[in-house]
Amino acid sequence: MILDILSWISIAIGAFFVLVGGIGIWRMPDLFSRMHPAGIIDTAGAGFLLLGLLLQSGDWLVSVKLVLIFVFLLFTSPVATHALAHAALLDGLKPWTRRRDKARDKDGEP
Amino acid sequence: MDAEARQGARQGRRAIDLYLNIILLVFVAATGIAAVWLRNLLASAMVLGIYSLLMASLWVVLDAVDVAFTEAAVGAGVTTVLMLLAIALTGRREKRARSRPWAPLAVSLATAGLLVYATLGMPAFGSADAPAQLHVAPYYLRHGEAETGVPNVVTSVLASYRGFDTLGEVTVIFTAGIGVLVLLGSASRRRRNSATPAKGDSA
Amino acid sequence: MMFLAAAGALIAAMVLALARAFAGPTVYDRILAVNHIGTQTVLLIAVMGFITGRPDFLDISLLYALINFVATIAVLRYVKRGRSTADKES
Amino acid sequence: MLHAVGLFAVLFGTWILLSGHFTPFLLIAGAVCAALTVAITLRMDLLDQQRDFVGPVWRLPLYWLWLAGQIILWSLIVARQVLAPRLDIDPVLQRLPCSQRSDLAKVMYANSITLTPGTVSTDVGDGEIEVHALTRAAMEDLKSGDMDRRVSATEAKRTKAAAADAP
Repeated sequence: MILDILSWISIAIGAFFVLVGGIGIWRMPDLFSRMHPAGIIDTAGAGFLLLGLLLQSGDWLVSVKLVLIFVFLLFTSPVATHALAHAALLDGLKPWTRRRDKARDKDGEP
Repeated sequence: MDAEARQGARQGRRAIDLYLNIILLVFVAATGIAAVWLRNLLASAMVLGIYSLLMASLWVVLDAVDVAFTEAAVGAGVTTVLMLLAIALTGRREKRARSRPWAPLAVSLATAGLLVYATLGMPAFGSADAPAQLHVAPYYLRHGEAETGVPNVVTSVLASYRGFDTLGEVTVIFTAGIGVLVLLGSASRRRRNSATPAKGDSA
Repeated sequence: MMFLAAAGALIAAMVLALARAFAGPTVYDRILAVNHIGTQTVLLIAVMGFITGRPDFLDISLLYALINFVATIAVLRYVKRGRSTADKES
Repeated sequence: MLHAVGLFAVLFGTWILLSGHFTPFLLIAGAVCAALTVAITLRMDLLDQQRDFVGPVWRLPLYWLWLAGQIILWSLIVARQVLAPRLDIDPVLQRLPCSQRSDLAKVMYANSITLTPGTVSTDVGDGEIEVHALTRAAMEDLKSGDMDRRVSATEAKRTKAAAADAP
């Protein structure tokens, strides 16, 4: 019973973080600032969701697979994000800053 | 759990499946239209990757786990890379079509209509008395593991009962893969050998 | 019920990421969106496995987590070099 | 050789965990597949031969726990910024010094930075690392060097082999 409650709480927190990440991807002004909320999905969102599922699994093989999914995400997501940011910077994309917003110059591909 | 509760749970699950199907199909339609709509071919390739992921999720909802595997590996992985290679060899932007292609549109709409009409003649999804469930399927389910020693039914059917069939498929896929590699290899070699420096694809 | 709430949140986040993938404006925004739709699909399939009581769905989740990464890196390599990965490797 | 054996162990372990069946046929098939993969990896010369990553391994779980705490903390902070009615962000791009010597520790540091919401590493060079932060506060937190020190603490002491490898 306590396990159930704990897992519900964990899943709820995970769902909240996933939602926040989604909103952030839509709301932030440029690529670089979008990466930060997007990262929440991969770490806190996925972590709490999978933890909640883990508490519900009851089978060690299932638990191992859930942990493996999380470990894969933890290893791949920062590499992908880093590669993305690096590639975008090399391509000449300039990060959005407060000053540039006032200057109103736009960048990115037409 | 008593029978009544189990019945309720099953109905609830069916309702969830229905809603998930509807949502995912809407997503699939939206991505499909967007992929055609976008002029930037790179963006189209990205959107097609999403399309494959959504289709794979749809297969999972339909309980076709093995098809979902293939869709994820081939659709989202290999196809995206092949598309990018094709774009690298041609160009990033789609040319604006001059003529309005009414005839092809009519043909595709007619085909789509026929296909939808054909689905009306199919047995209901998952119905127990469909022809597919009556002949060899029960036999495979009952004797599959004992006869082949493979725990997964689908694997035992593919690799054992229809082994020759699968061998043929694998041969075709292997040949196609070699063909693609040869084509790409020769194209990139030609480009490297040509005196003009390969110009970037920034269009 | 909580599984359903999680699935709902994931689908809502997917809608937002889809919108970002369609809107762009740069290729990199789209890649970011694709990558995170991939992650959300992984989580959605895992949650769906628990809703329908078939935890073997987790195998697909695992596969997606890996393929998603490979696809993202392949795309980035192509975009970064302005030409294909085959150019370099063949 | 140690690397090859380690790779085989990891691959075979993954096979067992994912299959969940323990019949002799499937176990042998798994061993053969893992061995074949290792053989191909060796032939393609993909194995990393760097020797210096065997550090104080017992420190890693401690570091991961600390990192998990940081991730949750910064997730909440970034979540509040995302949900705020007016976007109150001030992104900065800056190069910071880093004290790791081995490539592996550098990768670990860069990935830790990226994993923590609010900061993303964008470039890793010799002795410095380029970071994009969502707010100045996130950048200041990183500048304090706390994470940098903790990652370096998990690194191996400089051995002869490592010194020869290092540029």
